[in-house]
Amino acid sequence: MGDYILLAIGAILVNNILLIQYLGNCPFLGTSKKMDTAVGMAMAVVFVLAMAGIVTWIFEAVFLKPLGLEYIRTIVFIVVIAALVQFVEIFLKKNIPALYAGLGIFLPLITTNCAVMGVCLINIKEEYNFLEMFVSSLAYPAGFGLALILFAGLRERIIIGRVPAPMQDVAIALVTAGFMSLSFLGFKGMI
Amino acid sequence: MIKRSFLGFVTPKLKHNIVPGPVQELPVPSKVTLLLKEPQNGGNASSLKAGDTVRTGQRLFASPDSAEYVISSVTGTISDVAPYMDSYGRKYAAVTIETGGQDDWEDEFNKEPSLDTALKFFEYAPGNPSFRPFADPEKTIRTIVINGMDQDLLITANQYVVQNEAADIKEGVKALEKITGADRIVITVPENLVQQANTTGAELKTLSTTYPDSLPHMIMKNMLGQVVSAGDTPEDTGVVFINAEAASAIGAAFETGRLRVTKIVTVVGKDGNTTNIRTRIGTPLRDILQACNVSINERDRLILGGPMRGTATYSEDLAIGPDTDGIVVQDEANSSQVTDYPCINCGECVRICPVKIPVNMLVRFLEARLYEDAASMYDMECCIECGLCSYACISRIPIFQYIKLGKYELSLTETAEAANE
Amino acid sequence: MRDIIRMIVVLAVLAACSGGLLAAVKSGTAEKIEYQQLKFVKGPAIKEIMKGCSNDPIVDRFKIKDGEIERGFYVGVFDGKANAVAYETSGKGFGGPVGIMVGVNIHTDKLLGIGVTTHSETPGLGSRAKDDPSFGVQFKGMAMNKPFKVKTDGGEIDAVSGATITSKGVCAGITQSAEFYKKLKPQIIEQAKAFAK
Amino acid sequence: MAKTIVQEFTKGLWEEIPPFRLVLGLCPVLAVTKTVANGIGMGIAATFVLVCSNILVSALRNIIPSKVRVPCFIIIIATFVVVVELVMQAVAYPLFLQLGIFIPLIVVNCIILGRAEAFASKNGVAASTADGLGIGVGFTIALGALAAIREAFGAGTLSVPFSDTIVQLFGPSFKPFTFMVEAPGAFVCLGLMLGVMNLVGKK
Amino acid sequence: MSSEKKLIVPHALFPSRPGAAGEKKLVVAHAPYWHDGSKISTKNYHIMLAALPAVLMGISQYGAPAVGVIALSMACAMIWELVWNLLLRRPHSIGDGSAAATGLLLGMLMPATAPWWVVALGTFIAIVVGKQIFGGIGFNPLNPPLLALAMLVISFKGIFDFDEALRHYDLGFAMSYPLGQVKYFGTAAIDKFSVGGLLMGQQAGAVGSTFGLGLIIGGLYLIIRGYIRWEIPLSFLVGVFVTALIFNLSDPAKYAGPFFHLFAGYTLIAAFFLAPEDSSSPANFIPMLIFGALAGLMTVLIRNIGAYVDGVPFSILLMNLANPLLDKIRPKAIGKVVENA
Ligand SMILES: Cc1cc2nc3c(=O)[nH]c(=O)nc-3n(C[C@H](O)[C@H](O)[C@H](O)COP(=O)(O)O)c2cc1C
Ligand SMILES: Cc1cc2nc3c(=O)[nH]c(=O)nc-3n(C[C@H](O)[C@H](O)[C@H](O)COP(=O)(O)O)c2cc1C
Ligand SMILES: Cc1cc2nc3c(=O)[nH]c(=O)nc-3n(C[C@H](O)[C@H](O)[C@H](O)COP(=O)(O)O)c2cc1C
Ligand SMILES: Cc1cc2nc3c(=O)[nH]c(=O)nc-3n(C[C@H](O)[C@@H](O)[C@H](O)CO)c2cc1C
Ligand code: SF4
Ligand code: SF4
Ligand code: SF4
Ligand code: SF4
Ligand code: FES
Repeated sequence: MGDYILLAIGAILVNNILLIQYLGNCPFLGTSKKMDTAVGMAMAVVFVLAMAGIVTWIFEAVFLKPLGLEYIRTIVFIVVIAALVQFVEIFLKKNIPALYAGLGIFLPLITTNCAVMGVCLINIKEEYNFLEMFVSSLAYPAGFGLALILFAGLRERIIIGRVPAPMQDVAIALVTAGFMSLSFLGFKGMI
Repeated sequence: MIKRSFLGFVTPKLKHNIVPGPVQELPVPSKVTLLLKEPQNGGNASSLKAGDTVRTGQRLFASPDSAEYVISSVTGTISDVAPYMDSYGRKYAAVTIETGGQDDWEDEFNKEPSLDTALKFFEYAPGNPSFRPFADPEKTIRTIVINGMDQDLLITANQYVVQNEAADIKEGVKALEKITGADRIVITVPENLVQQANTTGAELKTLSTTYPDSLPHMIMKNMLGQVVSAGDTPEDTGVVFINAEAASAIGAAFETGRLRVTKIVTVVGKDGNTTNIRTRIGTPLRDILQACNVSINERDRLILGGPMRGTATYSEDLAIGPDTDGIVVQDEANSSQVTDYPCINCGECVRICPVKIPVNMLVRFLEARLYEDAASMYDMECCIECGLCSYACISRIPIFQYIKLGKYELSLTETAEAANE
Repeated sequence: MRDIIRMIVVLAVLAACSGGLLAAVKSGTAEKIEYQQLKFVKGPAIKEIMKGCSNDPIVDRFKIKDGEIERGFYVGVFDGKANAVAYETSGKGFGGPVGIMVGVNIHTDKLLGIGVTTHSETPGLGSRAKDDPSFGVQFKGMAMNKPFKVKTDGGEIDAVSGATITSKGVCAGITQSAEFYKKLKPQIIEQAKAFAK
Repeated sequence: MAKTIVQEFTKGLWEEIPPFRLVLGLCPVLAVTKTVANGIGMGIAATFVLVCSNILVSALRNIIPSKVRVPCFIIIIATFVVVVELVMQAVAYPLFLQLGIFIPLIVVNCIILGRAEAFASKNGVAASTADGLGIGVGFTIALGALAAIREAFGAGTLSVPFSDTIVQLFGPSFKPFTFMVEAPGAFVCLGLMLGVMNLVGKK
Repeated sequence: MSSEKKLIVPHALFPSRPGAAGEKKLVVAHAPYWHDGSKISTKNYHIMLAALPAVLMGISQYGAPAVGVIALSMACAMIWELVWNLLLRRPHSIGDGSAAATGLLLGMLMPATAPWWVVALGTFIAIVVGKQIFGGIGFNPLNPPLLALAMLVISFKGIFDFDEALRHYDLGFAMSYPLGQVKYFGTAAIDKFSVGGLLMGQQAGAVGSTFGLGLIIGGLYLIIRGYIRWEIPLSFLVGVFVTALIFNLSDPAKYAGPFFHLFAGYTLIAAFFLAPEDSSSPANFIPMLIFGALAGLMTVLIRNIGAYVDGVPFSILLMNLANPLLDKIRPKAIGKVVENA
């Protein structure tokens, strides 16, 4: 039990996927201008990653590893994730329209998101067992969501401020992200 | 100017002056200027021409079919009718009357207390009461509050009235009951005027002397236990506020048969000395300042109203209106200055705001001209316009001005939207 | 209908071509990749251990099946004789498994040296077990017949200061490896002979 | 007006240089620019995939049904990514170790899919090649420049790509400002670079 | 103050001016016409005044190098501010004292032996990267001196290792850095520090952050004068105390007691001079308490189980990140209409 909690804390704070591992920066910058969007994106990533983590892990365990096909892991994973996102989109549209309305526009963006693919690859690289994989597939996106929401809060204030013209928008957002990353170094060594 | 105290961690309390001085009567001025609201239909002031003679107490109309009127406060000849616009963009006709000789009273005023009478004769009474909410079929007004406390610091005009004209107020209360049929008439006064207020026959409520407890919204909340929703007026909640001076003027009118055409004004000089004077409505500021021995120089400020909520004006030639309770003159050294520094998030405004508005955030949105967000996320419409946030702002941001501008701009877009529908 | 068939055909052909291309590239590079992996991951440790040998131990390697597991051994040729092997084992460190390359003189059963290959220890603490030569050097010449222990556990090894956990892990890993080394020793000697000279 | 092949190439070097003008594909930019060698290596790998996929997508653009367009692009891109992975392991293993999972992640790099979708699927092979090459070289230059700044301040060195040479820039008493090569330094440095580019671009 | 200008607004909405000829020019502005007289420069001068006792103690201990660090830090900070304003053609803002305050505080966080270029680099980060590129005063999302300190600490470990840096000083007390001692050698190593000694500055450390008593006096002065609010310092110190106590009870040999944590390292300067910095800390009551308490908690967590010797820079920066979210916890404005209620 304790190990899993440590794994989760590690994934959320210490090795925060965005701020320490640099995965998923495009949606991080793209969906953080407004708090509502940030919350939507955060939820979508948690949702998709939990499923993608499981599915890709099973693919690895059932097909790739036994057949010695690890070298085409990249191609299999991306196809699996793309198909999964499509499927989830169709499923939500039909069956849970409320959730679809909330997450809908974010789902296609997620297909080409380093964070999803990255965590699936980390799960394999770290040789996690099923439970560890599951914890990691929830905790990493939770860390993504935490960083995204904090960032959106900061950005909402910065955008209405008096940022000098050349630094506006992405430039200042990157510097702010750097400051967040610096602050998160404080968690270093805690697990 | 009240400076921050040494013990800066205590939230500052701004106290009203509560000892109204004696009143100095001013002679009838040689001319008066009355501001007559332009009729809704935009017609010219066709009924009034230079050269017309008017009598004291006479109702002056812009045009024969207009409902807007002013009451002439003197007898004399109209010398000028000029267009005029106030700082809120409302248009008026400025009617200047040269006084000549004795007062010649117009006796059109009949003594029957009825809503019709009130609408016809009291809309320009000193203290500027309004009876229109009673005539509005969409509003049910149950309560009238006679405010015996002045709404700005330093000013003691209404307190003077409670102290010295309680009998007139008593008559006013009776008349108001008849005119409006309100169930409840309340008078609010500071502790030291309780004795006088008790004789007026209205239900007594004692107010604290801390600003802004005398503002209608605060009285509603603290005294009547009713909260006015954001953007609404007390009338929407069924309460009409009338200044003590107006109540007294109404009472006196029914008692004497003559409309009151004088106004009590608290004049505050540069040295902070205050004088109360009584003068005709429409008296130019210049005459009043001269009578009070207040000199005014280049770059001084001349403020109609009090230091927190008044309106600085550009000319001594402007005149007092029925709602002018105070005149404040500030010299340059004592004037507060605004800067273009941004909010540094010190939170002084948040702590001082009587209605708990997150002013630190509000001001950022206003500065960025995001008025709709300011209203929906940061409670702009809750502001009761007390001015305390600007008073305390360490960055000296004109917050109060931003808020008023924001409300104004928002109302423009709202009316534009309503028009498009 | 024709659309759907076309879609399926295009996708299938594309996937097939991709598979074919990749299989070709894979088989073309397999050998090189394996060599590169050995060279850069294990190579440094092996080289350090086998300092002075006359062959390239990464090339001269063989595998022995130990039950389920296949173990790789790298042969060091000294003075024309294949009298040393290196193999990899692992111990549990502070941040996860620590890979350890162990070199043994197959005649004397004494350690030629050890080296850390892979680890995820804290930089500056546990990582010193790899980077600081004074830790590994202690093992040189020690006999394989008794457990390796750090001094606090009554052994002879000075732990890396501030990283006792890592140090204990390394000791435990080597101690464990002694077991399969003993078990496989006959085969090792047999196979190693092939590389002499 | 259609651009010439040369213009298709040069636009990637300044006008549309990623990730400054096209704010996409940020993850590798941040992650692999600790040293110039890594940055350039990554840039070349991405350029290879970009050019190959652009060529193939453009060549097949009339065959691929539009409904399965994106899956096809993904398969094509992923194939070349795996090729890069395998080749890099075979010839530049240390670089492969340094770049880690960012090599497989080229597959989700928004730039590459973006070019396939926005350019190659609508233009001829020659133009697509020029476009891919231009964007790729621009990307490589950007990575190299960012990496040079970070490495110079953060380590006091410049590493030469594809060799073991590391140039010491400062004297022995220099103490590196290692913040620059840590995670936060990447963000801050890229942000400031972007600001400077905006400033220069304005003039 | 050059940038404080009078608002003389032409009254554009008055198309006609009755009797406009030959009158005096009066100043028209908007209500209110009173102000409590506070201004940013006054506040910053008082912050610097309050920091003076701690700075003087540092100077008396470390002599000329300490003067050098403080003076250079303030000068560099003001120069960067000036250069920025000149480059961007913005109104000059040196006069508001903010740059000087930032320089002073950053100087107080550095060891007396810090080389000149560390000071120059640090003030550049604080003023330009930490504040000006966000729009200047009031817009910095994080505390500028702490931001600079954090970047410097992770980069130049040797310079900020106080044991190493201050080796050559002999001031008549144990010249070692208490937080380093307890982190590497356990509580047995800190017997040489008494609470009284720590309060009087008998510890190795940064120029302006060792003299606990001086910092407390300065902090109380700022609280009484209303330049900082009591909520953040108090909740921060309580957060440190409680967390340290819990750790201490769990393993007294490994984790130092609460009073040690209160008076060692950067705790006190953080409580009174860094955490309450305006633009990066909340303005509402409950958020201030949460902000302080969590920053205190994080400080001790990092000290006890994290990788860094002193947790102050990171804990406060982390809470700065949460500031915009925290400040959304606020009382309902009176009259606010809650939809769908
Ligand atoms: C941030 C941090 C990182 C650590 N990394 C390691 C490590 O890599 N290896 C290790 O053995 N112990 C590590 N430790 C654990 C402690 O150093 C532990 O006290 C030590 O292993 C005990 O050994 P000692 O008796 O030599 O101090 C780490 C502790 C912290 C706080
Ligand atoms: C803004 C600024 C930043 C500097 N950053 C560094 C640095 O990161 N590392 C360093 O060793 N010197 C730095 N320097 C200092 C000089 O470049 C130079 O290294 C120093 O004078 C070396 O002096 P020394 O050799 O006498 O120690 C910096 C100087 C300035 C003005
Ligand atoms: C140590 C100290 C130094 C000060 N130095 C200055 C100064 O150089 N310039 C200044 O305008 N105010 C300075 N002040 C602030 C003044 O004391 C005073 O509070 C402030 O200027 C009041 O501003 P006002 O009188 O212009 O409203 C200083 C305050 C302190 C405590
Ligand atoms: C306790 C306290 C700490 C402060 N710390 C800083 C600081 O670190 N940096 C700074 O620029 N201003 C600081 N200020 C100044 C204050 O935030 C405000 O007057 C600045 O001018 C805004 O940056 C501080 C103010 C207070 C009350
Ligand atoms: S004027 Fe300012 S202090 Fe007064 S109610 Fe409005 S926001 Fe609050
Ligand atoms: S008082 Fe002024 S500076 Fe302070 S928070 Fe309010 S608006 Fe901002
Ligand atoms: S700024 Fe505000 S108060 Fe002034 S005139 Fe405009 S709306 Fe009215
Ligand atoms: S004071 Fe009022 S009328 Fe005059 S310019 Fe300002 S907003 Fe306009
Ligand atoms: S490169 Fe776009 S999310 Fe990582």
